[in-house]
Amino acid sequence: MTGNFRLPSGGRIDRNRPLGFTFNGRLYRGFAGDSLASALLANGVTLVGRSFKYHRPRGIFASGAEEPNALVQLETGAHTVPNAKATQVELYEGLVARSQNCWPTVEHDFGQVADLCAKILPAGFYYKTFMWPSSFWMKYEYFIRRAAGLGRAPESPDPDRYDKMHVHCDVLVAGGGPAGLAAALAASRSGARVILADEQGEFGGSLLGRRDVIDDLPGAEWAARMAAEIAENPEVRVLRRATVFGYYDHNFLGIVERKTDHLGPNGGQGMVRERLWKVRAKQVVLATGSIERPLVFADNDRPGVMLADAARSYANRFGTRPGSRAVVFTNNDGAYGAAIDLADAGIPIAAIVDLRADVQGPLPTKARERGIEVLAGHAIAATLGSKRVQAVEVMLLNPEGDKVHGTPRRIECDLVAVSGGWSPTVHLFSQSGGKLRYCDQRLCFVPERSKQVERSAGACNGSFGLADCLDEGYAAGAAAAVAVGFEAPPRAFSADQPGETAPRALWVVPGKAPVGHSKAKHFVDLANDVTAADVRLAAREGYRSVEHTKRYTTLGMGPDQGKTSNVAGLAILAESLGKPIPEVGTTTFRPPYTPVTYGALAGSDVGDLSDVDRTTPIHDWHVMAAAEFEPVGQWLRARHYPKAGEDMEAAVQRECKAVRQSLGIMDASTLGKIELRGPDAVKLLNMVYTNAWDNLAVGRSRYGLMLGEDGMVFDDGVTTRLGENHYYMTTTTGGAAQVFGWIEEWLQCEWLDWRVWATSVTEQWATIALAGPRARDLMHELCKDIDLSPAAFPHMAMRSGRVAGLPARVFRVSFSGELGFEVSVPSSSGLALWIACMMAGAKYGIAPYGTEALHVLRAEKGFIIVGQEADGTATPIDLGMDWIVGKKKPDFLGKRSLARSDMVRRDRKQLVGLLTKDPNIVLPEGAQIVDRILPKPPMKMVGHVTSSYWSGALGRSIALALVSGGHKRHGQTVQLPLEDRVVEAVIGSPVFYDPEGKRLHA
Amino acid sequence: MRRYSIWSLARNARGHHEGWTEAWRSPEPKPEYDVVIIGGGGHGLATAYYLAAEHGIRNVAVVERGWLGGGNVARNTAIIRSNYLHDDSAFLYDKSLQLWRDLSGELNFNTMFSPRGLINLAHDKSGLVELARRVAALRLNGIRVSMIAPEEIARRIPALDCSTRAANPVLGGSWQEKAGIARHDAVAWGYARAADSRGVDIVQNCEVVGIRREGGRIAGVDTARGFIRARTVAIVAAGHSGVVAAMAGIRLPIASHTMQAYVSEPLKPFAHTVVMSPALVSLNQSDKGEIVIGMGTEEYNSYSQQGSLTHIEYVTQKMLELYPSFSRIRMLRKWGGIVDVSADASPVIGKTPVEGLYLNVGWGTGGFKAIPGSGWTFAHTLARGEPHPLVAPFGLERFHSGRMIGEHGASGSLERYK
Amino acid sequence: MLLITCPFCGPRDESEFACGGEAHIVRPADPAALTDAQWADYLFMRKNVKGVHFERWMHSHGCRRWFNAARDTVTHQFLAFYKMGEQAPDIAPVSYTARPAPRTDPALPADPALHTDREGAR
Amino acid sequence: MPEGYLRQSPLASLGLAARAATAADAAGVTMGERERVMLVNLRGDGVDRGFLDRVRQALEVDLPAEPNTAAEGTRHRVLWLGPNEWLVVAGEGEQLAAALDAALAGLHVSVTDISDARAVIALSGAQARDVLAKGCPLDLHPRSFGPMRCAQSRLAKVAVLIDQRDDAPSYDLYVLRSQARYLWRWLDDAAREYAVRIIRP
Repeated sequence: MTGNFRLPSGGRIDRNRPLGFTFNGRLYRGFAGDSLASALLANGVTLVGRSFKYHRPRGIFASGAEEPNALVQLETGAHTVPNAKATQVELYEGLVARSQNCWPTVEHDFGQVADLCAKILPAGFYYKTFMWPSSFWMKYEYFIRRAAGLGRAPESPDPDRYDKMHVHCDVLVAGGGPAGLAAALAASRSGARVILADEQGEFGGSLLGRRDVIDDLPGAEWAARMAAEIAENPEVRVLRRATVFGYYDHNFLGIVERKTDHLGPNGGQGMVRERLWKVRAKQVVLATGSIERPLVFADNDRPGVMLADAARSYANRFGTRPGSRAVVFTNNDGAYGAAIDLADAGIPIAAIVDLRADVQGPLPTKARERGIEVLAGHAIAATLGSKRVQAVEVMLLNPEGDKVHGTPRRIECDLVAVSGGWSPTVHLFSQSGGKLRYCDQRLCFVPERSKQVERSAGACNGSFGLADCLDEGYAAGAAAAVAVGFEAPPRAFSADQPGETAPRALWVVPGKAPVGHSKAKHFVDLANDVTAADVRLAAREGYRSVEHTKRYTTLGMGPDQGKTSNVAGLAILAESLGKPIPEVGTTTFRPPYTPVTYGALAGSDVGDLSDVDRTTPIHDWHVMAAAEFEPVGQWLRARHYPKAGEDMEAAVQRECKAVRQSLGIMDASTLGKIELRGPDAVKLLNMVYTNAWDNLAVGRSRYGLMLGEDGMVFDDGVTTRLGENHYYMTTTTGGAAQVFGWIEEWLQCEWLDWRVWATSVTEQWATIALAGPRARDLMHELCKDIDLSPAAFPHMAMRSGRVAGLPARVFRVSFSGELGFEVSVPSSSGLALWIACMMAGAKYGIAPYGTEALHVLRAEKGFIIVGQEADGTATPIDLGMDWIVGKKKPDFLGKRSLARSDMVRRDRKQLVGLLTKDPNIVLPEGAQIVDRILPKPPMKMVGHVTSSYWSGALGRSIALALVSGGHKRHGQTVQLPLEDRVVEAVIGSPVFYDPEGKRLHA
Repeated sequence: MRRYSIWSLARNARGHHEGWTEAWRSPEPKPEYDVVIIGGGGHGLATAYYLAAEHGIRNVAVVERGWLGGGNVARNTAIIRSNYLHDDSAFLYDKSLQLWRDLSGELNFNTMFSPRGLINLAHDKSGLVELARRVAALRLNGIRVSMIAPEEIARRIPALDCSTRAANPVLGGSWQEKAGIARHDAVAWGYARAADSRGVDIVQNCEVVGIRREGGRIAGVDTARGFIRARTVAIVAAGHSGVVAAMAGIRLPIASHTMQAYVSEPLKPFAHTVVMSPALVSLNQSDKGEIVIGMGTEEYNSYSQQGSLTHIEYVTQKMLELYPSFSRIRMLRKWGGIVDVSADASPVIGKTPVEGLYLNVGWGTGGFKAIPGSGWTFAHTLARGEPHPLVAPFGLERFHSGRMIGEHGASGSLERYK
Repeated sequence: MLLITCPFCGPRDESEFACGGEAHIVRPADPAALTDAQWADYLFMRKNVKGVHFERWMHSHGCRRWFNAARDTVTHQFLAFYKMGEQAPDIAPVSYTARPAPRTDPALPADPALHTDREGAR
Repeated sequence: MPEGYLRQSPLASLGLAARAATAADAAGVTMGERERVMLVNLRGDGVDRGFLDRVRQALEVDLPAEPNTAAEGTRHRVLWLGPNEWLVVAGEGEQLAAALDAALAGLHVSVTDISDARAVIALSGAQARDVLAKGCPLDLHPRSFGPMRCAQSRLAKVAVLIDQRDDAPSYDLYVLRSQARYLWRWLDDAAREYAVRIIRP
């Protein structure tokens, strides 16, 4: 059914700016200022989607974030948005939307078969069946999954950008309705730094959809003026289309601002689509308004059943007729205001059906004066129609409210405007940790006790009248400003507020048959198709905690998060249990208030900016040399330098060969470097390393192992004594931050009186390792002021001088087992030193080598790598490094742990070398070792391979392994059952190459 | 217990579903039980069930501070797998996985165990080696897990960015076919109903406020509803295990942290396989169509179920690195649980220095999948007074001897122990 | 999203800090004299308080100083910040248990592992 | 060997000098790398009068005692880093570290040249504060931060030292050398919406 449902005049739409859009493939027209929902209604489109479980026809039910039904798939391709609420989508030219959860079309949906079987599909039906045979659940599940879900996920990368902004303020005002505007006005006039945020494109909140008057101005106009005044203040930040979605610890709040959605997919040229504001507020004013509740009555889900205030808003704000003949169904006075507005807009009100027997307030009187029939003490017992409501049947309600009687009176209508009262939007208050209280008079939860520095004002505080909202809002804004040291400004606005009489608490409106007995369904939660019978069933079956009931029935778990259903669901549960509502409790609200895109949560930290890639001063050279990189921590390190046609294996073998036979060069700048100064530096070294440091001479270096207090090796490195009380410590690349933090922690937390300063100099020095038999030859050319002879400059010594004309620290250390020098120069000169070495080294066939070759070279020497051999479970003894553990030292970090009973077990996993019987087989790292192959698992494992390579120098494969009791097992054969074969290997020493260390000391 | 089936559904439909009875009773606590289990979560209820079903010990109370199944069994990502590194863990979790298979039938309650397969991703060389080591060990322990190549991963998970330019390149992964997910609440309810029908008293809203001893042995527990005497008391209180143990004068190698998870709005099925990654803890799609993201823990000790936004931002960024097309999808709901993280990321199960007082705690972020196995072995432990062989290595003594069962890598938990 | 007051830099966002766990755990003066159980108590056993928790923080993205804080682990409210080496302030413990636990039996086992006193500021 | 290679600033490879605008076209933000700055990390006992006096003699400026403030001498700018830690900033050419070390000889101090360990990015302009706010949790509003104030914090994913130089506002951002390219990329992205002009500070 379509047609023109636009009112001839009125509304806040711009009739001079028509917009074309497409819904389910059909072209329609709306106006600027429309929401997708209002535009659909104006075109007479009332069937919008299908429900989650029963696939029942559904229309537009609300006008804001609380919408449970009208979820659409917005746009297509890369710009698509699943589950967009039609009530929150601002119309733009060319908008494309489709219904969800229906096949083949929303008009004729195959899934509707579920509605026919509804009788055997009560809440939790799936817990009671599909159990046999057990392996069949997956088959049932396949169909259940396809029937569930709503929209479709995008399949291509998002073309839009997102970002974030930290912001601090004195007062954050959440919500820009009457209370929020008043609060922001008060706070901004005081001079405070204020943020005002509202989820809509326009400030005013409830004022936009009603015909209130403030200070003799129409409400919406008053709102526009106030918003303009507030925005002019330079200390105020005004955010539209910005939802305060989360209230976290210590007055930290999240706001998501949608900057371009209202412009369409390509409308926001250059702008970010959404911005996440991260607010730290000294004071918060919550002015989040309230949400109307429906009544729970028979078949209350048919398209055409709509919240009364939403219907009113479609007429007043959007100039749209939500129907051509309406019945209003209510338990409170507020809906009479809606009825009057609808009538004034030219929509005939067939009747107002009021659950209360006695209806006397000023608003009902006004309605009666207009000749609207009021059926007090009546109820809608049935709705008729399928894809659109066509009529209702009204019957008398008994005083107890549990039965209808008399002859049903059929009233033709295509709109049922329903109101079950109002729920304050206490989500943010509850997220902040505030405690709620149930108010028996107003039939809703209101804030009771704050946990954080926040004030609720207006409807979210249970004060629904306009004058009260303005008063409370202004007072809250002023009080917040005063609390942070500003002076409260005077105030003045006036508004009328009709008195209201009490609403009637009737949580399930009886139908013609008892609830759950006929085909009629009393929906509590439209989004998840949860009925009153479902809630009662949960209570009957013992799911008595409200959390049990929610989980059993899925009440409130839909995309609307139960905004219109939570209170009624709770009340029905309480009724079933025979307890008052406060005893059954409420659920705690968690962020987000409304769904937030992952894009906004991630911000700009995607793509190129997703990670920090730390680069060395020589990085550009490696790039030019076409190096392959590997990440080590955040560093990018050259892994190998393939020449044309080389694969990694070939490149690594060539690089290793260069080091073993002539000269290799490596960028070692990423090593951690720490300067230690002070009289207690040696004391510190004695505690953090396992070996003794008292007798290290100035200009000499020593290798050290660092243990955690649990006795496990966590880092290693070489430390050099530079002066009397001055040491220079190096760490692994990955462990640099951890080691520096470790030293700082002990000095600051435990050894406060020790006189040592630790300063990280990792980034000050570029370090180049020269390794190979020709290393000294090259050094001779580049360095004239250091005596490089083995006697004058032995292994594990350090000298200062100039290398290639640059001021340098030169260390004789080696991780490759070859003669080696490590030259450190200030980082700015690192590239210059590298190039000088490359040029001078050309005659020796100098080859840059990467981390992969380094790993092979050190494994040939049996040197451990932290993270491979030392995997956090290995002690120095396990690694065969007892020689470095100072047994005479009274204490060092981790020492006591080494004496624990499990640490001295003989069958601990110990580091060994492993040679495969077939020298051509390179074992996979991580392979498990067994003593005996059994016909089938389980098999007792005795160890695993930690490192494994092809060794060019030895012409065969080598491996390091941790093997149970391995130190005493040299010479024994073990088995390695791989995926496709079993490999035999012999345990031996982990040092494969130059065990005497002659080359090192050359 | 009236059996559930399609026939009982149909029969009850005729009575408008008004004939269903309580799934479990709400009894007043008796003055004395053979066994009192502190904590009505998954592990506590499963323990009670197996005590009654396997060991004939029916005079059992499960005392629960709030509502049954309201702790971490209600606040997890429902992932079930057994691909752990150490033999000890692998055997225990695999026992659990075996019990999962027929659990719905055994409990006559559909736990919706859906073994849809699970992939662990490796994004760097060391991650790949770690996976290879785990897979090799699992294979030799008879647990079917295999390595899979990036091309195969890309085929199975089209939304995953497997390009070489990705921030977290996919270098490979492991595949466990029999892993999957289940409906988390159903597990607690199923055990509760089955235990209740065998005579176990499940006492909700009954907080334990003290533990009484006589000499060196347990005497019973003081609760908000009075003293309950028992010769055997078991602490199965997850996030609150430290609080309860302190009542007995015991300090544990455990810190409680908030762990968050969050879900998207419901979407039509598109992500079948469960994916775990060192960059992001876990991702799967529930039967309702929600994408469930597990997030790991907050850094500081906490007994609050409210987590921070920073953490969500961080995890979401990691998720978008892996799944770039997800950025227009929206987070619908998040939750937090209080997890008890032990020093080696493995549970602490067994005796305490107080005779008759037992522990089954420290499951941290990995407890859900273990519920059947934990309950089964722990019931044996309580019934015999000696640890079941599968849990013997998990005793408190290991922290004295140093025989740790480090599972930081495989548990998917960050190292949070300080 | 905690707001943490560094004793030097003032209130700063949580993201600038690293948490170091329970405070006032003093390293034993003579570890060799301890039993395995006593050493384990220092190494692993924690109070894991529900309520006022004394803990260490480091302003890792700021002045890089360690300091101590008292924080309620249920509400996340900070009750005190103080520098390393300063005495812990006297803060009444908060109980989140239903009602005070009744007297425990005086006949406690004399296992020192359960009752090592690690209190006292440094 | 080309002269430029002898001393390379952290962002040298971006060719910022060549990209620097000559005309003062409208831009909300200007950015550039401050090159050839001498930096010394100074550790010492901040309550020891002897130490403070000797530093004043050497630097002709008092070490700032107030956390997160800067002090400006004739030749040096000194930034507070911690209760016993400062950063001394000087122009090129000075043998600052060696001179200071000599001047403080005998005291328990640590004088460390870190000139090559940091990159200094100058960020200025009406929208500079907004650019920083995109990645930094500090409150940089004039009511709580201003010239002669400095603070260490987080910017995007890295640690940063922010030194406000004037009311423009202008900031010097100190970041680890290895992270400078990342931070530049991030700033460039964050400032894009305000129009960026590259300058040579």
